[in-house]
Amino acid sequence: MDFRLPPESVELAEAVREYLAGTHGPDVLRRLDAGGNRDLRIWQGLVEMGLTGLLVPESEGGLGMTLLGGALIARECGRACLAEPLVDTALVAVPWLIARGETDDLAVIAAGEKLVALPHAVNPWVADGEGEELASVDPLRNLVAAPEDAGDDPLLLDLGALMSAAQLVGLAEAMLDQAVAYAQVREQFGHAIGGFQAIKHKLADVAVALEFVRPVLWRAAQAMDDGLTSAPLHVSHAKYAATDAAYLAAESAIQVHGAMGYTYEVDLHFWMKRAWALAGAWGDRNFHYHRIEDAALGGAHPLGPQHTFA
Amino acid sequence: MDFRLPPESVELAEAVREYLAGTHGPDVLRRLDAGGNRDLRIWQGLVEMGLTGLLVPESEGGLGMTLLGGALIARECGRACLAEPLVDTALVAVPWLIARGETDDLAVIAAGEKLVALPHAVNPWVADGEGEELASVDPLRNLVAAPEDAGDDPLLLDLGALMSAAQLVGLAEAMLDQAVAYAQVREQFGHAIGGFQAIKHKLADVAVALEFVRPVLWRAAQAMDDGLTSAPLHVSHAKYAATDAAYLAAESAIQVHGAMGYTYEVDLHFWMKRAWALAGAWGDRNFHYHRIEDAALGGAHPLGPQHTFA
Amino acid sequence: MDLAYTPRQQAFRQEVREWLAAHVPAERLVTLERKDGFDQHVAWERELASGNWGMVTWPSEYGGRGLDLIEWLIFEEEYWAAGAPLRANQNGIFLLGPTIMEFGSDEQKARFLPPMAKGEVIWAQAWSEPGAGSDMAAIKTTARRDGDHYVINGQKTWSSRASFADWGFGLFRTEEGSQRHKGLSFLLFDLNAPGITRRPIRQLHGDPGFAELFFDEVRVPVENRIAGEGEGWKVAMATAGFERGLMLRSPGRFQATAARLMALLRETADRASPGLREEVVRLWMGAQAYAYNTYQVAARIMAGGSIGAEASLNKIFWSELDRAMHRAAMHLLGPAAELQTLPDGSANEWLEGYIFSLSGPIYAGSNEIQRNITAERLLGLPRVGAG
Amino acid sequence: MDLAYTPRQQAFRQEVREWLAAHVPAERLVTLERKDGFDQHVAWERELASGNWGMVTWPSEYGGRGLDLIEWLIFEEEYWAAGAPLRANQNGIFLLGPTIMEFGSDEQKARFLPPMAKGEVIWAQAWSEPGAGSDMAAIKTTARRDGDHYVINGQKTWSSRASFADWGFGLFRTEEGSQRHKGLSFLLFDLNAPGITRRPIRQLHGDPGFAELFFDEVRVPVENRIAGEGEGWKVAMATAGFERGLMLRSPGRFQATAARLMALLRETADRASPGLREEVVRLWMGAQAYAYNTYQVAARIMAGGSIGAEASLNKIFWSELDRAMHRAAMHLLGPAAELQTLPDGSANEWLEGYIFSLSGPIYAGSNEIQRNITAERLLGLPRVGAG
Repeated sequence: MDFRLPPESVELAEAVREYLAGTHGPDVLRRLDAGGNRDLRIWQGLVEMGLTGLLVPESEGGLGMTLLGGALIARECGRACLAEPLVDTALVAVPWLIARGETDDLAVIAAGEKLVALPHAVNPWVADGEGEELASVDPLRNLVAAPEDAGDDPLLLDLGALMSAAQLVGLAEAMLDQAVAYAQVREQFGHAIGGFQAIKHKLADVAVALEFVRPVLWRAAQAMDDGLTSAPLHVSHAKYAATDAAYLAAESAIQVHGAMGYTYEVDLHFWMKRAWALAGAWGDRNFHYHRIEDAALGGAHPLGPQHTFA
Repeated sequence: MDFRLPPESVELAEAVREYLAGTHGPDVLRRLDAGGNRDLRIWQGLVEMGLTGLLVPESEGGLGMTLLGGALIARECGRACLAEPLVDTALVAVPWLIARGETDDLAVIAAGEKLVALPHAVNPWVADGEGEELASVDPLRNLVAAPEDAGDDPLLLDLGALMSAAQLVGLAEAMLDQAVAYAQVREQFGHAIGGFQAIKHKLADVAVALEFVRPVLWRAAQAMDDGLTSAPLHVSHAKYAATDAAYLAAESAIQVHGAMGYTYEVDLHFWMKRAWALAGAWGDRNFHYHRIEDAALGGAHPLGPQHTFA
Repeated sequence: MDLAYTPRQQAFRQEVREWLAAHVPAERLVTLERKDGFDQHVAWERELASGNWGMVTWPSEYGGRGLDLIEWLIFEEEYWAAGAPLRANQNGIFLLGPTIMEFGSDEQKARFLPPMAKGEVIWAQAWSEPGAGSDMAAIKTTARRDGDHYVINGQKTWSSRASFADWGFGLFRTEEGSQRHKGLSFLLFDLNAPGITRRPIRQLHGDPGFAELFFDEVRVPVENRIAGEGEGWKVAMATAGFERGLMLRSPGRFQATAARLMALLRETADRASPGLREEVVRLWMGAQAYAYNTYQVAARIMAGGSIGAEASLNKIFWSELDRAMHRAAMHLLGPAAELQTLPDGSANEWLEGYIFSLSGPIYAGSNEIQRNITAERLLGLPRVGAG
Repeated sequence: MDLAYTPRQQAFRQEVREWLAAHVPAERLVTLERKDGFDQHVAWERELASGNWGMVTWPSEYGGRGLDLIEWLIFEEEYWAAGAPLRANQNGIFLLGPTIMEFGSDEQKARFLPPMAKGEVIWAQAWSEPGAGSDMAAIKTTARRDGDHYVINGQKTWSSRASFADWGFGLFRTEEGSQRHKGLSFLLFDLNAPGITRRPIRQLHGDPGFAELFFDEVRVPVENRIAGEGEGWKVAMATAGFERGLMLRSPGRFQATAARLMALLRETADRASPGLREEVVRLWMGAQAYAYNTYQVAARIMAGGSIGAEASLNKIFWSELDRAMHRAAMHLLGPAAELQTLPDGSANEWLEGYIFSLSGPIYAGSNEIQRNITAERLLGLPRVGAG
């Protein structure tokens, strides 16, 4: 029993965070929004860091990491508001293909030469797929209408939900950071507004919410890595809680920014929009609530402190 | 269309408020708690103000007021944390007896010489009735076990719920007042704690909640006076909202009082306990929620701005 | 208390309902935060005015019907029930109009009110400056007296409607070196006057709903000042009171939203989480409570009362109710919430409305400021330095 | 990350479970806030100590088992799952014990720790004073040096367990005229020493859970001082850190409450409102999240890390979770919530628990203080005067 995150995954996540902070700032998001939405140079950078092969076995040219390690990277993608379809391809499709024994394309995927856009019956769209275009509130999301024959594989759903939850946590963390940074410098009534308790306590509430979502996320990822039968419950817990934390972070951050937060000029809106989009992706709040209720209240999942890791 | 409270009812309520503030302070509650729970002198004072005959027709020696006027007095009973069974007898039982045409006892009730403790299937107890005693968290509540054959008359339920809601509003108002008074004088870090935004905003939230419960209460009372078929919906709205406001006021007030609020020495606990008791009386939060949902979501009650007073 | 409408009120409701049924555009207008949509909304204002429906409570001499607040509420109820468009004229008829009626001279009333009622002149507000948002007394933009003119220099921001409107109103520092609430005057100015540069601010959804205004030696006649020189703060506080108080957000708007939300819940009831279900019913109750409260305040005002700091309670309540209703809709829509066009082909008004609702707790005095006002003026808690 | 227990850990769990099954009193004890109940709880402490279960993480030389934090968590999980009594010894084993281990001399460790572990000496805390609650640095009670003794004069309040405990610990002003955090020392004192008057404070439910302490020339040997003279604030902050941090509220307690709450929901599911239903499930999720978080912190501490200002996040979360769980239970119970004995004849533990839960956001540093700490130390927001 050791709830520490694997040091090598944490180190990689930190490297990715630094890399994205340096190369993928709000200016890049603005440029992509002005035209193109995707940029092969960004993608190539991710490939060069090995991220497309993160979950691909080492035998196929990948890093062979766990889903927990993948969730740590998905969180960084959320934090940076990365729009490239890295998560869907490398962190959702790859482990699903591996689980199905469909390993033919893994090396090509790891090399960054193939994107896999998987439809699922729970989503009315496919992200970065092909077909009739749909307009999302998130200008950097490329959606097309879902095919009518999309399957409803439960493992695929859990992978998508887990990685969406991880991105939502990263998005929420970034929104909190932006609000804190603004509150430190914006002055009203002769003081930085971050000195007022109304602002302090609002942001403290976001910090509390995030502190108690992160371990749920890691526990869900580990439950999937361990193949626990209870993994869907834990994934749903993570997605549900991450959704609420992201909404809370977004509403709190825009309130702290005041009218500035309502502009395109401030960066915040990119993160808010991504959060609203991912909140409904791979099972919305209702869907995941019902899975939790069915398991926990329905009696399939044992309750009580002695069953913490059931 | 005129949503003003009737001036004569408001005047009477103000007179009752002053009278109770002068004769029925926390010292009286402490004395009653130390022994006796009820005091004939208090009761006699209420009788002399005509309150036992508030809803009794003038022809029977009463004041012949409306339920709205009665709700204004019930709110004052809540504000003063009055324990005498005035509300149950004069504001719940009397109008019910009148509606049933059972008018024989009205003059005696108006004269303060008869209490009427009505059981109802929704309550597991009878307040100030006779039978096996039950211990309430509220030391000034006299409860006995309900008889097995208690009826479930819907009018009686609505009357009980309406007057409970009115008391809850008064209780909540009093708790807010107590918290404000404490916050004005208690100093920490060199300032009255009421100067800190954390305290200000907490109490402002209670003020907001109350501001938007009071008109719901008056509207419910008027709907009963008018005999609207939608009256049960409005009563349930009032009880549900008043319950939440009272819980919020209690939790906020004790937090503002800090450790002092946790003592018997501070007056607050009498009000909190009454609020917790009345929250469950005459239909709890669940009961009233379901009535609201059935009517509003079920389609029986028309929705939309053009139906505000349906 | 009498909660029944009079026959006259019922007849008025019927008249409003019939007029709206015949005139409300069948197609939803383009957002008024874009030029084409703004023009559509201005056309609608003129259509309303043609039926004498611009502002029913205004005296008939200024283009109103001289009706009372109950009739105004009835009009609003029908207006929102009919799904009529947003009001491009809102800053004028709800904020500036009442301000001019209270503080303006007879000449000013005659000059400014009728074209306002007719939708001929659309007004923008210009309160905030880059350094003066919640702290409005920190205004720096100056209006220097030069004979029978003021000469304005400086900058305003978050000026709503200002990208496309005709005239603006705001507070300016007319006394050199004055501090805080002193030395400010309330001025009206032509947005097309020489020296004014409008820079539309792109909002988070991409449309320019408000603008920055740059003033470079802009000359404004002294007769455009409302009330005395240096009395601007008092006037602005009254205007802000109108804004937060009764007029800005009539209950009909929120009740219409609540009814739509309940309809959405019915459609999605088989998958809505139970908590979301109760939340929606609670929010409907909130919209009802807001309506009752407004009727109560209206009755008090009609009986000679006024709305003071309670306006802050109002503002907190409606803005957080509106945000919560739209948030609930986002959760009900689930995977479709992010789509600008819903699967049935309709525009995703819930998404647009959610984004707009996020501004509610910010504008017209942030809810943090409103909670301070509530605590200090209604509850009597002390003011302390930065707290 | 490895979320499976080792065979040794599983065996330990089994051992704890069996011992508790054999020893936990079948009858619920009387509340420890009354003398008779306190004595019952002290007897239980001694029973625990007899099995060497007083505090499993303490070194064996002081009466512990020298186990690690994971084993402590396992012990706590089984403890609360078994419905074992509250700990009369809590101030000692969770707060003062770790403080003495960190700051005490070898003599102090040998003198105070073993009787603490055995439940022979029950400790009360004595932090607050009438004018020093949230603002603990406002402490006024003095401890004047007189040879090899301090002489204490003044008053402490909200001293939990002090009505019936044996010894107390707290902060006293040992430097005359010193201000705020300076000149304070951390002293241990015999509650039966001459000059101490205990006045039990009647709590809102009627029982005297805490007490006021009056000190009139109370002589305390200098060797009862923990750490150096004037170093009291530093020591107290560490103690408060233990209180808010890992030890005060182990997750097992809240998970046991959550499981009981879920069972109550099952019993009342046919009448619970849908929002209350989701609220209960959410609260269960919250208790799980709190457990995961604690395991994560424990793992970090075992790897040489420490818990700092994050302890404030913890304290906010568990105290508001606990209150919300009990509030939900009150609503589920509905008309029975007010009854001290439920219709089935059992004591209404939910009511008792709700009342107790209201103290959670107040004690151990109010949640307002914790939110300030969170904002200033974790988020880096500025400290401003009164704000």
